[in-house]
Amino acid sequence: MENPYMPYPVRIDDIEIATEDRSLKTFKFVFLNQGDEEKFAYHAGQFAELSIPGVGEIPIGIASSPVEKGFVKFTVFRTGVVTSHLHNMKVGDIMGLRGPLGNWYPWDKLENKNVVIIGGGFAFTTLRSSIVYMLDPANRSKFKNIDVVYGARSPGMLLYREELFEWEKRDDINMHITVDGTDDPSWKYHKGFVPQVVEQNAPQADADTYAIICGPPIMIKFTQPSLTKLGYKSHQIIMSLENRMKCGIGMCGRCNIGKELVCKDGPVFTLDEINLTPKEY
Amino acid sequence: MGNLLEHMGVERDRVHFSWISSAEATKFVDVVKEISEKVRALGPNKKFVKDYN
Amino acid sequence: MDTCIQKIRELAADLLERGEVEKVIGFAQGTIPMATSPISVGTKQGVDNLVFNSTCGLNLANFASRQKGKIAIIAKGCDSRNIVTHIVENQLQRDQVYIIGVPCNGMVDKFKIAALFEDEITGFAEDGGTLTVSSSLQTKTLKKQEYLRENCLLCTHKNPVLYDVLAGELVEEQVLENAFPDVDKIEAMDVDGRWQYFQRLTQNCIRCYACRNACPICYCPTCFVDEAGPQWVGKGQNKTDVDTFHFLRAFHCAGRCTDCGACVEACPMGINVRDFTRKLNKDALELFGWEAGLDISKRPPLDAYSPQDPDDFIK
Amino acid sequence: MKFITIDKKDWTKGIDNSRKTYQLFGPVKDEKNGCKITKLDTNVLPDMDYHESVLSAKSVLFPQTETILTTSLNESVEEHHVMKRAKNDYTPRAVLGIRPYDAKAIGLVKLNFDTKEYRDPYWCDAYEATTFIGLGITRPGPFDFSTSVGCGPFCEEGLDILLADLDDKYLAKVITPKGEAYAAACGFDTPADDKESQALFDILRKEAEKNISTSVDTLNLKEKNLLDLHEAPFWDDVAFACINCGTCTYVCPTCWCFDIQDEAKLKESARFRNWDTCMSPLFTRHATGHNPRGAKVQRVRQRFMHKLKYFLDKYDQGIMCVGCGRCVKSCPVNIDIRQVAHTMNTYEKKD
Repeated sequence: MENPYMPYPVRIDDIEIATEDRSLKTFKFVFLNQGDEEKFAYHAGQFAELSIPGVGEIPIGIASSPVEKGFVKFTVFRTGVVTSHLHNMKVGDIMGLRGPLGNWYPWDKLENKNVVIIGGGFAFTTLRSSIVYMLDPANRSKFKNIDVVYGARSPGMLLYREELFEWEKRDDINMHITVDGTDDPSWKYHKGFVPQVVEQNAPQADADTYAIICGPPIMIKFTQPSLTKLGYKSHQIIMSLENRMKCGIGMCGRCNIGKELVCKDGPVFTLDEINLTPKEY
Repeated sequence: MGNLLEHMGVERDRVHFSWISSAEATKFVDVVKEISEKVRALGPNKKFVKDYN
Repeated sequence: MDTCIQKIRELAADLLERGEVEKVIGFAQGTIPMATSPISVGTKQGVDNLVFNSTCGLNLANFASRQKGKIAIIAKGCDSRNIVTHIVENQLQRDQVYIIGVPCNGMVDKFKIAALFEDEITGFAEDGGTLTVSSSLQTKTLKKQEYLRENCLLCTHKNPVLYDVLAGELVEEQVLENAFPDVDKIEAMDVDGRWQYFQRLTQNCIRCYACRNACPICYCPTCFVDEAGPQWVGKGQNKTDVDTFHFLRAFHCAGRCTDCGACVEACPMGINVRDFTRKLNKDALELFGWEAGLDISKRPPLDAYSPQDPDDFIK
Repeated sequence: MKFITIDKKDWTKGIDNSRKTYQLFGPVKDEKNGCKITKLDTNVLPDMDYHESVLSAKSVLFPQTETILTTSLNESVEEHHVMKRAKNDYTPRAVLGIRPYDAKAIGLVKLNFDTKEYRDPYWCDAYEATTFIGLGITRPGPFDFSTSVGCGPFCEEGLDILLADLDDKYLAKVITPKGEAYAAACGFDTPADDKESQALFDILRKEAEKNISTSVDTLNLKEKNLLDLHEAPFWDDVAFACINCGTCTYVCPTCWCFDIQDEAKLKESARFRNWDTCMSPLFTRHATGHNPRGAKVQRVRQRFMHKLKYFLDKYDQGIMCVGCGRCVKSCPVNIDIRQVAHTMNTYEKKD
């Protein structure tokens, strides 16, 4: 990348409301310039800066999967200035995309392993990318059992609902979908918080099983003991962190946990690695 | 507020305070006219105007 | 040793020993000449670190609120006025703070003294009204009175206005013929002259916000310059943004500033930040007969309405 | 590498010659407050005798505010909303009279801006365009502890030319090809004997180093456990006086952290970067309001841990401090990095 601050120009190709409270939208971008898509080659677990000129940039996990071609997708929660502006943009608008940034889930290490994916709320984006990647016919045989625990506040707050229910029907992936609570009598999946569902449904750890966690700090904190109970060692627990970022390339200095920079050395760390750093995330 | 702006070098006639009831249409018109004239006399403001690039 | 420091240490030790307070907030000697550092002393042994001299120019009221438990605080005249302001503005309860009052003969202006030397100052000592300042090239004996900070020269509240105990004899307050000669000087300029004056004043500002953060009345949880949604002020070095910061901060100090000089003391670039607030202080006095931080039972003028409030600015 | 002498009578003329091909930066006396290292107007000479500058020379490569991208938001023009690199000037520039510690600091900052994965084009292009002409410090000030951090009053690291002030002339050690080019542009070409000159530099260096009266302890920092230091009980005391201003970070020649901001006016927008400070709570506050370093003590700890431990462990190039003493002098509450380093250096965890 010649100028790492220079975003690729992209056009908003589609906007989908992702949750019932409309606080999350999924944006589908296509690259304006030929060749940029190839330059933007990414792995599941990486993030990018969504860049709106005159407004600002936000680091967001890539929700589309490397096996999906022709576009990239991001699911964005409306919270600050940039995300609010983005939520008001229309299909056809031009903006920038800078990346891919950070490291990714250690796909080489995960080959021939059982993978347990644990996600909560709207941090499911890079996990969706990962699941689509693993389920791709070209890749599925590389992994052994795949388990997914995904929780949200209510059924309407689950991201990628249609895909979730499709995966649920498949027999090469074990889905454990949960919501904190619901009045819906037809709800046929779990009820309860992610840590409990993990404890009751995730497979016992053996040397060949790895867990990937991505979620709000509080969920990560409470899920760790559940995994430890199931026998997961700290090098088998892989987590994706988030911190305030600006440059995304390890230069602006704010996202560090100890000497590691979440934007460049992360966002993916094993619990082993995190245990060596101050818990400043 | 007017005092400090003036103290800092912003012309007094650029800032006006007025108490006009919603029923006082003529007063409103008069005040706006007066202000417009005064500000026009001062010319365009160059202070506290952001300029970049 | 200075009897005032002796007295401060005795009082602090006694308060801590009796359990009357959990901490004593005062000044410690700095690591370099003409520097002191705010310190919180929690044990009797620690009281020997407490000092008081002509370089205690920050305002300790800034360190008084948001402390747990009851604290004692060393307060010169201006610190005490800001403690009053904190009490009036509900940042502090009167019974949370035990005030060790220190009558003050003024703080020295470090920039004025530094300007006398070609190289850096390596030694500073004071004895009553005499200062002995040295650098590697020379030593000078100075009269303290001639090197006071501007705000100290114009101070009419050297004695604490509110205290539980005094650590020294009260001093005579000066009566000024004109309390605002500095403001008058600026007021005498024409409109563009004033604009140029303030443009030059802030030209070295690096927006470190030391002035704001040293200021005891700048305690907003989120300052307007830090607010992101909406963002009121640009964050760069554009002159308009720099001036907007200073100008609006001054407004927020209207009728509250005690002219303690902490902003000037803290500024690494030597900007006389007070030039902004002084005009407001003058207006507060002339329009409302108000000086901030004198009485815990009075509401500040911009916090209260009176039919007598001047209104000639409204047409 | 070669030595030349520059008669001070020729100084002004030589400098003026170089203005044809170089933009000059240097110390300029400020009416109020020491010196600034800034761009020199064509009629201004660098104030070579200055004894202090509140701000370091870092802004020559890393301005406090710098436009990085510009964009037109006007939908009627071609390529609207497509960001372009700002047109900054990277023609040759020379900094005159930079202090050796400031030059050394630029080398440390380079570790951040020029990495194997990414190259910051704004900083690196400015770096490549710049020639650093340093002046040895014959009388180090009382806050100078540069010798104890691998620098010193005649340290050559990062310099293209090192000057020694010999009253009526400068003796110049021309260290790099960039330095040679600059000397040539000035027309400074009176050769001096290599051996004698080097001997003179060595004497001057030793004499100057003798005058350095203060130091910082770093010897044990490397072997200290990072988490032990992080969780040590002394941080509350270190941080008590801190008012959370950005002075220490802004005056520091090695502090490189920055913020990126967008602004728009009418149909034009620009993206800037500004110096940022780890002392500000905003530095790390998430959009959700969660803040990993929300408390003052966490931020003060971050600054010193970064300089004295994280940097040391990460790059193995010493600590992130060149001993200029600016932060010691400018801190409104006199938090002294020498003391903090000492505390960290001697800390033993109690079980």
